[in-house]
Amino acid sequence: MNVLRDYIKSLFLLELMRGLALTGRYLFKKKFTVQYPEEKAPISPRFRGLHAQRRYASGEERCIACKLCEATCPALAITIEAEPRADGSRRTTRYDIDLFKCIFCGYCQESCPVDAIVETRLYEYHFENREDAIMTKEKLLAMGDKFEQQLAADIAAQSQYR
Amino acid sequence: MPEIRNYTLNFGPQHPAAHGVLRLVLEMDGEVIERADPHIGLLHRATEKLAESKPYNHSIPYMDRFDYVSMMCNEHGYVMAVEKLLGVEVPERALYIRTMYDEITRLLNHLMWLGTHALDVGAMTMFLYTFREREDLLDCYEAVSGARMHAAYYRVGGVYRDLPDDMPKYENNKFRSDAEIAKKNEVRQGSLLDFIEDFTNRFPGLVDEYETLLTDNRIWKQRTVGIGVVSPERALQLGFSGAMLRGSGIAWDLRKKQPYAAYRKMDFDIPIGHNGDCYDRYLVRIEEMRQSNRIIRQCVDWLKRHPGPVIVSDHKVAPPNRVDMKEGMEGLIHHFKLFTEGYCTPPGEVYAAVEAPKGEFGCYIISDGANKPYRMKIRAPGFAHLSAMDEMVKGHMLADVVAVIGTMDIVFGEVDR
Amino acid sequence: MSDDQMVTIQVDGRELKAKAGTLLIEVTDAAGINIPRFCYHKKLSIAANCRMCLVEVAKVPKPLPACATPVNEGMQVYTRSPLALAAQKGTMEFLLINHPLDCPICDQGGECELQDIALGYGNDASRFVEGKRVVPDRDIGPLIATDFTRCIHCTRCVRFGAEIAGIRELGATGRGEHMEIGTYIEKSVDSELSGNIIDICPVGSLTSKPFLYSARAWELVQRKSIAPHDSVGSSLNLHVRRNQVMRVHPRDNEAVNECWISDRDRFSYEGLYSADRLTRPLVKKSGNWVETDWQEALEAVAQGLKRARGTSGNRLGALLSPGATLEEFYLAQKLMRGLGSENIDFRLRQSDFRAEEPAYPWLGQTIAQLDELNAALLIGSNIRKEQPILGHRLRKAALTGAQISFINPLELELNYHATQLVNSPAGMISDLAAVAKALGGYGGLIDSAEVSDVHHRLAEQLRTAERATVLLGNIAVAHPDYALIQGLARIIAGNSGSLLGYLPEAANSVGGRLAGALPGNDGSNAQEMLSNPHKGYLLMGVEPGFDCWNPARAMETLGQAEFVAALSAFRSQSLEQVADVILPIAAFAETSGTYVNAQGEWQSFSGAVAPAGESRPAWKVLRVLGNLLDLPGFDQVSSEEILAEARQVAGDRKPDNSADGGVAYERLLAGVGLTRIGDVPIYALDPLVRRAASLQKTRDAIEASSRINAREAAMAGLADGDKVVVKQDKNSAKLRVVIDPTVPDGCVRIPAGLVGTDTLGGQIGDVTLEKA
Amino acid sequence: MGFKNVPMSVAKPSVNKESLFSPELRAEIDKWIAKYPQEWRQSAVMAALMLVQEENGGYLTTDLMDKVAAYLDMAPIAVYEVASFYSMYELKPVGKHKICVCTNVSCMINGSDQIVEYLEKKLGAKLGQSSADGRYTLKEVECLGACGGAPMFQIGNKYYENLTPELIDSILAGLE
Repeated sequence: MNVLRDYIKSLFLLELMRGLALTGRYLFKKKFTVQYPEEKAPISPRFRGLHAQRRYASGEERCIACKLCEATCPALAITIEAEPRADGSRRTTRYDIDLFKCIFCGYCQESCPVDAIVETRLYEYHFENREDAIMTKEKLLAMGDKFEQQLAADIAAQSQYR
Repeated sequence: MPEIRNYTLNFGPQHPAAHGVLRLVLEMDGEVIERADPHIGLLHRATEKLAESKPYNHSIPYMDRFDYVSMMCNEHGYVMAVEKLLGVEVPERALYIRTMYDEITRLLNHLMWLGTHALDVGAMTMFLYTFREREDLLDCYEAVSGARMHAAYYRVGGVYRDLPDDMPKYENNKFRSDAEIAKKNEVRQGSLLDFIEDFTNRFPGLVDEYETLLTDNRIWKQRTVGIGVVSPERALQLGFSGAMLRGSGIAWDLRKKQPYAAYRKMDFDIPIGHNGDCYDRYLVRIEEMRQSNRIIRQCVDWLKRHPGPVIVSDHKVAPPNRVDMKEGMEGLIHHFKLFTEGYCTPPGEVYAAVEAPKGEFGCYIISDGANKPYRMKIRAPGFAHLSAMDEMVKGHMLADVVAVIGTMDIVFGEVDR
Repeated sequence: MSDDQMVTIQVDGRELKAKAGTLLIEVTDAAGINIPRFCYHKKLSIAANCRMCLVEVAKVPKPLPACATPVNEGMQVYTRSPLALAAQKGTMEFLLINHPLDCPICDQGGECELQDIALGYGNDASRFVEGKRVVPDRDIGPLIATDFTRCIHCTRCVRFGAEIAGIRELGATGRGEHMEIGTYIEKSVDSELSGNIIDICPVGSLTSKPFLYSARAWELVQRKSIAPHDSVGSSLNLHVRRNQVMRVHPRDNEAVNECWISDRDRFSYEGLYSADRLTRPLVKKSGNWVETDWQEALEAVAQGLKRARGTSGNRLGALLSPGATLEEFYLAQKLMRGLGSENIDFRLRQSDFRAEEPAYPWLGQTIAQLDELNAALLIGSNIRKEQPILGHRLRKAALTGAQISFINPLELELNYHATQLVNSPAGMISDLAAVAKALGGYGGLIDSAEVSDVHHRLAEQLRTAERATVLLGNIAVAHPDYALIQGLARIIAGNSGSLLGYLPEAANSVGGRLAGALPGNDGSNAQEMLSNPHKGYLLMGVEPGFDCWNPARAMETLGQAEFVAALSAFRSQSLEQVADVILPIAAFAETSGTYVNAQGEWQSFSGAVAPAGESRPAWKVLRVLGNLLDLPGFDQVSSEEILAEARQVAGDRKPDNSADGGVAYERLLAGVGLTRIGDVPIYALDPLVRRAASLQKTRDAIEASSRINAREAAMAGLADGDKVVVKQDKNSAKLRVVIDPTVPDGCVRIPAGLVGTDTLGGQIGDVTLEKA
Repeated sequence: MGFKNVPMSVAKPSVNKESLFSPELRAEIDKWIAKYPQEWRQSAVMAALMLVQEENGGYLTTDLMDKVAAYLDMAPIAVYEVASFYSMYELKPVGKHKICVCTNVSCMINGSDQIVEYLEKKLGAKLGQSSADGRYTLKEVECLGACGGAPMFQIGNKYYENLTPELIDSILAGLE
């Protein structure tokens, strides 16, 4: 009996038909695909995208050149040089993140005692030459200025977890 | 009569079915493989050596990059080894989170394997379906860690942050009606755990769909049944682990044999095969997905009922929270020292292993009492599996090599390290 | 040490033997058992005020501070018992309550004892919620940055000041929570050893100002080196980041510098990165300096030297800096001798070469032996500023009762009791003769000396002391009657049973002699070379305007030469005036080499960073010059090879101060009118120090001035701040008058080596002042 | 702080000691100096400061402390340390009557807080301040060793014990 059933199954391609029926059903379903770039998938506030440096509301840059991020960066992507500024405060004169080295682990953001270096939600960027892959202090601060609202909101939202 | 010589074929490393950077030198007698010689090392990054020059915590992100489709399981093996060295007691909630994410990772890995394996063998649709499910799971990754792949979420002493109470949502756009978006966001209204719970409700049905497409499919069976047969004895001798071992009928699973995290409290079964061929291993993995789903459900249930800390409160090992760091001198000093020097472990050696999706992922650390390992060695399952390549493909056709590579579930991040 | 003084104690179950009465922390330190501490320092007195080193001692109800507990027989100590740990944890919590949340902006972060011990012994969370105290910052000078809010009151700096530096300027005022470390009134902490308080401060209260905020401890790579500014040859650790020396720390060397270094050694690295640094070869083309490549520059030097040499090597002369390495000395003299010239010298600040000098002059004893002296007579030496570490050693001797006396043309600011015989340079000779006479010397000018009580007392001190020494310093070397001084010193030392010692001027004054960088038979010495124009000169590391005894004459003589080649690490106005080619050479920290210090110790070191720009180590430059001039024996490929060769030439010479002396020399310095005393200030010694910006801001970096005492000023009708024209020989300079009570009558102190005094003549000589 | 070397005297022969203080004051200080071995003449610093303070109307100036330092061959900072440590030395001008209220444990238990409060109200000056007429200065001090009579304060050289507001009124009224 079993043999006969298997024969019929086999002869009429039943298992293949079942498969085709399944795919056929999906053919008429709403598409799951996200229409990137116009449509975007949701992004978590914890997202670790391109870096930025933040400022205080007064416009003063937050970074105090403590170099914790430089020390903790597993990929040694961060280079900082610092000196006393004219007003005696400790500030960076150079803050470079080499995006070729960076592994986006988020340790810099975790280590920063003043929430200066952060990772934005931005994941769409490209370079046209190799120098562009170095995020300089100016670029980082510009990023921070651009996304400050979002960054502040994300940090506030995350404060209960960290 | 002209002399007949074996033909030597170079397979990979650029071949789409070579799973990354595998290079096989195949000696062929016509279509039949006489000898297969895998060449490895094209993805070697000296991670083990690198880890010896960094404080313990700095190596966690590199663990993701071993088997880059089962990221958190690698982290788990590493942090477990360090915890064992330090003698740290991990909070229970963290253990459940780890268990849940290990299983999510297993699903991610098996979905990836299923999609690509089927694609290699000729079934295109599977790939699209599995990657659809992966999308949801990667959202879970992103929701806790901020990264969809290289999470760096597990930490020595627990996990970095607790599970979020809300999920990010789709924004309205011109491509879909607001009603459609609202429907998509329905599952995202609650917490991450609600989102995962919804997934676990849907998932068994989806696995059924995969099975509809493959399990009885004659072409799939023709390509996998009786291919790459490994006897239970050989499987043991070759150092197989995971589905490769269980497919040959040996009931070995570290989650059962040496329970870690919260597996002791989980109710689940381990499937085993009979014939040790590619088809059996396929069946084993499909069943593993169903079992993983069971475990995730149990974890979700427990986690919903048990809030609590997710990382040890000993700030000599884990950084203090932001408020303690910004307001307390002790907190600041510990934060500072932890991120610059890290912590020192007592001298000694330690081995800790987890049942990663691909098999036993172990981490062996020798400590000389410094803040970084004196020596670190990773036991990656893929390496042992790949070593059996010659044995498994000998006598098979060239096309079967692809099936065998697929069934091995090779990822070069962990083989080359 | 007899056995019965030894006691056996148990520390954490380990049996340790120690001398009875030794402090517990010394015993555990020696055994490698770690006890946390802040206030204890092995070189300072015991304060026991930080309470961090509390340990449990059996049968004692309360924990005891290990730093103030002497060991006795059968003592049982537990450093990690619950009681001890609780005590340490409690102490740590108290120390942290008032500590500001400064780690991220504090330079000490990463190398902070407070952080380390908090991590090892403290709580991991703070219970303190009240406000923290704040202490205003004080400006204590250009070298040390302060932040006294961070202070934990260990008082190491206060004790260092009082006990080591001999400056009781820092103190702990107020009490309880209001206790503050500081100077109370706003003033700078001036000491030639002040930088050491940066090292001993366990927190970030005292940090290095030049280094401020520039690097973190974990970024720095530590490389060993030897200090290049005095004949002590202190052991240094250079801290290097990205091929740049970021700071200098002492390296413990009990036999030489203990654990201290002078500020000059610590901060001179700043000069390496001054704007003056020469990075490419310079050639003078029709009166203008043009940067060029090595090929052209080296060939220009080779051609120039060949042309100037003509047929006789004697037309060439070499003047070398006494701070050059032994290897450089060796190759330079080899080059000159290869060219047939015997005119080689590095004694640029010496004017009187009449006396025979010992072949291997040295301190006459080891540096550590200075601690144990019972009496010392220093002739023409401001040892505290010339050789700060030796000054510290003498101070140690003085504090244990040694009779130190000075015969100087200046009253020194000393930090211990000493007899100072202050007289004009000419008077110094008379004083020396008198002391010699008191000791039974005779002949020449001794016979006519008038001996007073003080001379007798000095003589007696030396004669009766068990260990006594007579030391000759830099002012003596610069004295126009140095031959006489040497002869008299030799008689004084001989007749009193004291050791005669030289305080070599620079890092390698001893090494220069061993390498043979002295004029040979019929060769001219530095003075002759700088008075009688030669056709060609080779200068190495010399700024003729600042580094010569008589800068005006040096400039004039060099200006008349046909060809002057200079090897220099820096651009220099005086060099550019006289030279034709300047080859950039590596400075301190950039080259490997060897210094021989005052106790005759050969100390080799390797380069810590690459030479700046295109500059090259001088030994390489000299070797290539040798090749270009087709001289044999210039095939060395490493400085070690040169060292081996030089060592062979030096043979197994032992330090030896004996020489045929005598006092049968004519007195050249009459000392009738005003005599100039041209000492070299501590921070004007060599080209590197002169460019160290922060050192130049200190009080010790005195400006070019003409300093006279009030009596002389009144006689000349001058007041403080007046401008005067100083005339010496045919040279003159316009300087400000400073009333300085340390200058004796008949003298005017016009320091040498400074901008403004480089137009004058010899360091010691007759001058006239005219109100401008 | 105990320093291991002998007292570091910083005698400057150029300073003429006789010009520092009046002959009477010098005689007083010399009496104290005579009580110690010659090399420990700095031990007289506390007494000297006390005398100088009295002479100066109850407080010390940096200049006076420098003079004491010079007179005793001490480093000025060593004198500052002593003067700023002990509560009986004043570094700022004070009122004619200095009321030193003990607030240490025994007195606190016996109500020194109320005493301070009462005094503050009565004099119109907080602790550490002087009353508007400059007659009184209120000062908080540590234990004066009269716990048996707590709460207490000291005015001039006299201890007043078992204080109550009424007693305070009468004490203050009794002062010149």
